[in-house]
Amino acid sequence: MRQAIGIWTLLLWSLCGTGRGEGRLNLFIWSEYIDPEVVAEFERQEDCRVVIDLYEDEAAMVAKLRSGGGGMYDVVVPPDHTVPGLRATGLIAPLRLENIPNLKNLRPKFRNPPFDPGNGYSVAYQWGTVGIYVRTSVVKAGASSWGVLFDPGLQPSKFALIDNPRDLIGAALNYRGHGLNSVDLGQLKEARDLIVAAKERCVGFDGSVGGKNKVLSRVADAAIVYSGEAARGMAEDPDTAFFIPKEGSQIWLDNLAVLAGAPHRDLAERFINFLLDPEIGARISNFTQCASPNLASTPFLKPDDLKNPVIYPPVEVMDRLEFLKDPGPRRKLYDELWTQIKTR
Amino acid sequence: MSTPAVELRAVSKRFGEVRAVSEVSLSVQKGEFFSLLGPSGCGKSTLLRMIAGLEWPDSGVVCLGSTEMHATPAHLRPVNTVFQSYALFPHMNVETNIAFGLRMKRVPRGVREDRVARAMETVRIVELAGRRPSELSGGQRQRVALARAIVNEPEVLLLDEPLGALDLQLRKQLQVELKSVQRKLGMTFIHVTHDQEEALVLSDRIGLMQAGRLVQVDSAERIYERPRSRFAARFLGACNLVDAVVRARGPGGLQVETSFGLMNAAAAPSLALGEGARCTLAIRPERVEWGLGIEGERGNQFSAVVEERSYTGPRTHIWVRSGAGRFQIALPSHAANRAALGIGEEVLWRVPPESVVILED
Amino acid sequence: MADCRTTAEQAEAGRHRCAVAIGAPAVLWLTVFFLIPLGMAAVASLLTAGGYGGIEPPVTAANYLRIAGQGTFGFAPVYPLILGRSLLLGLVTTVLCLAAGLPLAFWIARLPGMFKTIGLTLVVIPFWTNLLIRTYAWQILLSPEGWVTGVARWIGLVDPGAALYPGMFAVSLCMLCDFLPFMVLPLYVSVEKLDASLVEAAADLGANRWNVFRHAIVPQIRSGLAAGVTLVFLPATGQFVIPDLLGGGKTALLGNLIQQQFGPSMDWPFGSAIAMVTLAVVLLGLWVASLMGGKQGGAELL
Amino acid sequence: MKTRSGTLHGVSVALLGFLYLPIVVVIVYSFNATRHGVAWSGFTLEWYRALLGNDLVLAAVRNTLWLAGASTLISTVLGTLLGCGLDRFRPAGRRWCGRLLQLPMVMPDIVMAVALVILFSLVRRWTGWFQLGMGTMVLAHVTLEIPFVAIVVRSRLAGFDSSLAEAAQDLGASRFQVFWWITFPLILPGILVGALLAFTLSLDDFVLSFFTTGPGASTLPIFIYSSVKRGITPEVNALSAIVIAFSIVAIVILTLLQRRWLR
Repeated sequence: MRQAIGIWTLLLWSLCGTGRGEGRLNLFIWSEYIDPEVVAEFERQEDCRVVIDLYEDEAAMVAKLRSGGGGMYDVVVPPDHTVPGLRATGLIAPLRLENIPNLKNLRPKFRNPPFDPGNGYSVAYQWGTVGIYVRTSVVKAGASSWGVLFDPGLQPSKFALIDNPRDLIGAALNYRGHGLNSVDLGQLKEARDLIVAAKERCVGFDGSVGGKNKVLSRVADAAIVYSGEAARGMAEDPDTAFFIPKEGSQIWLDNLAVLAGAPHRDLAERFINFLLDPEIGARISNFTQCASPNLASTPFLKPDDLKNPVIYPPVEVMDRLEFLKDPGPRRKLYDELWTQIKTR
Repeated sequence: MSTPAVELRAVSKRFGEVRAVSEVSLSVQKGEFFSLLGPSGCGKSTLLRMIAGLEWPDSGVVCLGSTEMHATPAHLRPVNTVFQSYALFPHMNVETNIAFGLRMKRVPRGVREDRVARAMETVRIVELAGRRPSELSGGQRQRVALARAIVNEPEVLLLDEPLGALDLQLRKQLQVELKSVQRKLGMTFIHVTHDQEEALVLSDRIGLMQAGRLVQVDSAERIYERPRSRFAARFLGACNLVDAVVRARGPGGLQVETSFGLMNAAAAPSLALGEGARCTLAIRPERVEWGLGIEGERGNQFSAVVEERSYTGPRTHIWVRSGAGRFQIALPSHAANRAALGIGEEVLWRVPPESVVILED
Repeated sequence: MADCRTTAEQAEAGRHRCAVAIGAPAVLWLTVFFLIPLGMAAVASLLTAGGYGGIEPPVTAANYLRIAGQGTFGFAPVYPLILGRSLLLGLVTTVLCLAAGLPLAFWIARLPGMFKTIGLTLVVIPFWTNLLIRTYAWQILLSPEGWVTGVARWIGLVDPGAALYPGMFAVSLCMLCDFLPFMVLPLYVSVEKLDASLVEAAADLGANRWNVFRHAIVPQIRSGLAAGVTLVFLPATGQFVIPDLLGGGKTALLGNLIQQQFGPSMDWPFGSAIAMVTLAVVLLGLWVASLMGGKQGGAELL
Repeated sequence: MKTRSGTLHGVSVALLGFLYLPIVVVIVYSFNATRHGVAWSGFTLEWYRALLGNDLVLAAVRNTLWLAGASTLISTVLGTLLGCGLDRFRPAGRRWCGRLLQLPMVMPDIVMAVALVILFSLVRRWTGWFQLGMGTMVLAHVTLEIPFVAIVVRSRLAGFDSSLAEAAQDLGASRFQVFWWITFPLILPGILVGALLAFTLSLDDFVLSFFTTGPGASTLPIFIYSSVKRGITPEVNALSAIVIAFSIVAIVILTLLQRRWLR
């Protein structure tokens, strides 16, 4: 009997030990997406500890939240098209905007976005685009099409696909001249077959960071990456380049949100406000090499970055870009399609 | 008569369909060396284990001293056992092995050490104190096992075939020592064995078991000289079993007819055999007299032809045919040699009536 | 003497109660955290995925139909293919491990004294080092500039600049490397006990080498064979990490399919259905192994 | 005959080499100065230095050891008790328990992982228990480890001479004393081997941890996996080399200890 009591005590104790301590902020964020110095500064300022977990694609993030519940983390960084879903499933909490006065620093066009009217649940963090990152000495100069990945004639011998359902399917849809958000069975099948064919020759599926590193390490000569990764990679290795295919591509906006069961909601909102500070916001963008939605940060951004077309695409490129949308109930189509792509 | 050390009343035990022990009643006196003797599988070890508390009887009463103990678990009974395999604890040295029982009873350290030392002296293993059981010979292990049991000064010491695993010479030597230890300590020993000679050498009394039943309890001498059943007669040493029919009852015994001829037997008065009743006679080979010296005597005298002889050292066994029956005679070898009995020769033999035992079955 | 009988029974019952009492916490634990979850998965496999994941009512066999190939996009035999591929890869791995494990087990068993311990330890060391690390190491070995690729290029098996991974070859090679100790150890235990005189007698009787192996050796090492095959085949069939790191998304097995459903695709009911199919494969495998190895079959490794 | 055993020697040594190839390559490349890729560009200890300064790695080490320690403790206690009790169950119970123990040992870990995820999320919805994190990881690991411990202890117990327990009982030891003084010391090597096996299983596990991990509960395998996924390899090489070195030292010590115990 004594043993039984001991065991149950141990069990309860281990159940309780899930890190609900005060002065701790649980942050769930993309890998290489925040300057460690910024985090350290927040820790100093609030005398707290920031515990960071990372993900490589938003589908995995949403899946983890679904299995772990809304009490797992305090702050997450969902991209635009996932916000409605997270809201509908009650995983993210409404923001108390009075705690986030720095919201005013955001550029007007990033406030009140269509996927979250009135910033009820999310505020913009970084934005960027999706494109192809290539090793210039291998991929013919002037290549400007998704065909670098999908056309056997244009493919380099080693290329990586992105391990992200919406990004990859969207790229294939764009290549075929369809909209990013198509829910047409025929178009989706077309995209699937295109990807499955490309998959036979690719060197694997990687997240954006992984794809960038594969190009840098010459395991691949082309990969789909986000603009921020590309800009950082190009700084490291001048033999690499980034372009947004002429068929059109995706523009994305990552957001900060507080989980519905967040153990430290006040701290979470203070953290969001902190990140929206003009100077801090600039430091983040200078680190991630993504575009900043923060108007007040502009003076603090590196001037070179502001002029960099990889980070801030010129207007004519912007015209070819489209936001992903939450497909609502049709998202099961994407899920099944992705399963077929990954397992075929 | 004082209270017996152990008393069993109608104790039975079955394992599944097998009756291991049935309806055994027995009492063993204080200070007695008692042996349970029987072939393997006769239930003697089970009986011993029930006294130790390692098995529970299905029915019956087990008393130790004057207390009924059949419901007391083994560790609370004032008995200790020497196991056939010795069961020495391999992770303890000799000294800790011996001290184990005292430690369990929380005997104070000083007393404990004293008693362990004395026990080791008693069985003469003082120099082995620091060794592990794996470093001991069979005989040494046996002594340790004995010391480990007697150190607790149990009221009854149970020995389950304690010498079974040793070779003959060592066995003989240890038999002597065992007996002397028992005499020195004055402890009650209950000893299980299948070796009739060992039982005879050691025991004050012997309980003979067959198929779960206690068939005869008697002193060593009586159980040898006066077996009550064919089983008892045959199990303890060689014996001639002769079928007979009662012809007449006399004051000193019975006159019976056998295949050799008429024979007189000194029967116990209690034996209720009428004329014409069939019975079996048991005659020990070494009780048979023969040859020149008996010629003048009358009765129980027969002639026979020597069929076979075999020399076994101190004795020579001779098989003779007498009438329709075959008969075994054991002679001291020197006597047999003197007689120079050859196969095929005719001899005379005689059984004293007091040496003819009439069996109950 | 009724009280005696009850004493004996009480003692027996007491012993049994004690055994149950000390065994109970573990059995309870396995029930709560193993059996009940499996039961829940079985139930979930008959339900429907919600719009944003989750498990929702209508009871349906659609998940199993989907495994059979009937999905939203019409008939596509993706899943039967994966099931087949998993079994095939499990089988290939098992055969490779057997082919490599038998000589190694015999070799170690015949080493003299001290060397035997060393040989065994040498097999055990990879067995105890992290599987993930060993798997990842093959990425290095098989990459375009890796050692193995270098050797292959030198022999002329691959073109310069090409890699041996990702793909089926990389996955099988790594599976062999990762699972070989699981085959060698149980085999060694059996081979060690092998009655050498029987083998010699068989050879004396003029049996050729295959016949000696088939009729004199195999019957004696059956339990080791069964244990080794079970320990390799079953986990290999459900592997998730190795195809994930070395398959480049081209060699999905049942394990990857399950991960897919509980990960990005968020279709728990479908994932549960695949888990149930995997479970069925495992149970079937155990049953076959118990037939193969007689009474001691199954996973008597240690 | 000679050539045949020569071939066997050759094949076996080659196979051992094959087994060690990945281990060697990781250790060698942990000293490679190249940041991206596997081309050799000089010797460096930089990655080891980087590891020591990496808080995520240190936290992962702490988590891994904590998880392995806690789950080993619980599973060793429970598994040992079950291993001791199992042979005294009624036959039917023994048969079913045998199956219950066998299944988790051979079942692909991912099936167990997702089943646990379902359990945790359902129970959490009703009661709020089972927040993913260290607690749930311990639960999952214990579930995996119990059968291994129980089976090791049971096999050790099978070689245990029951007359020793009887002798102790006969000498006045109560049931508990028999366990504590006789049974326990004699099966202790088995328990330790079981515990070590449990500890290694926990260190080795990736799949169960991956599915049941929560905020700040990343372990070394999870760290290694996500780093490999991201293509950041030099630190992983160094980390792996350290883990391998630890494993090898542990096994050698264990082998030596076991030889002494068995004597």
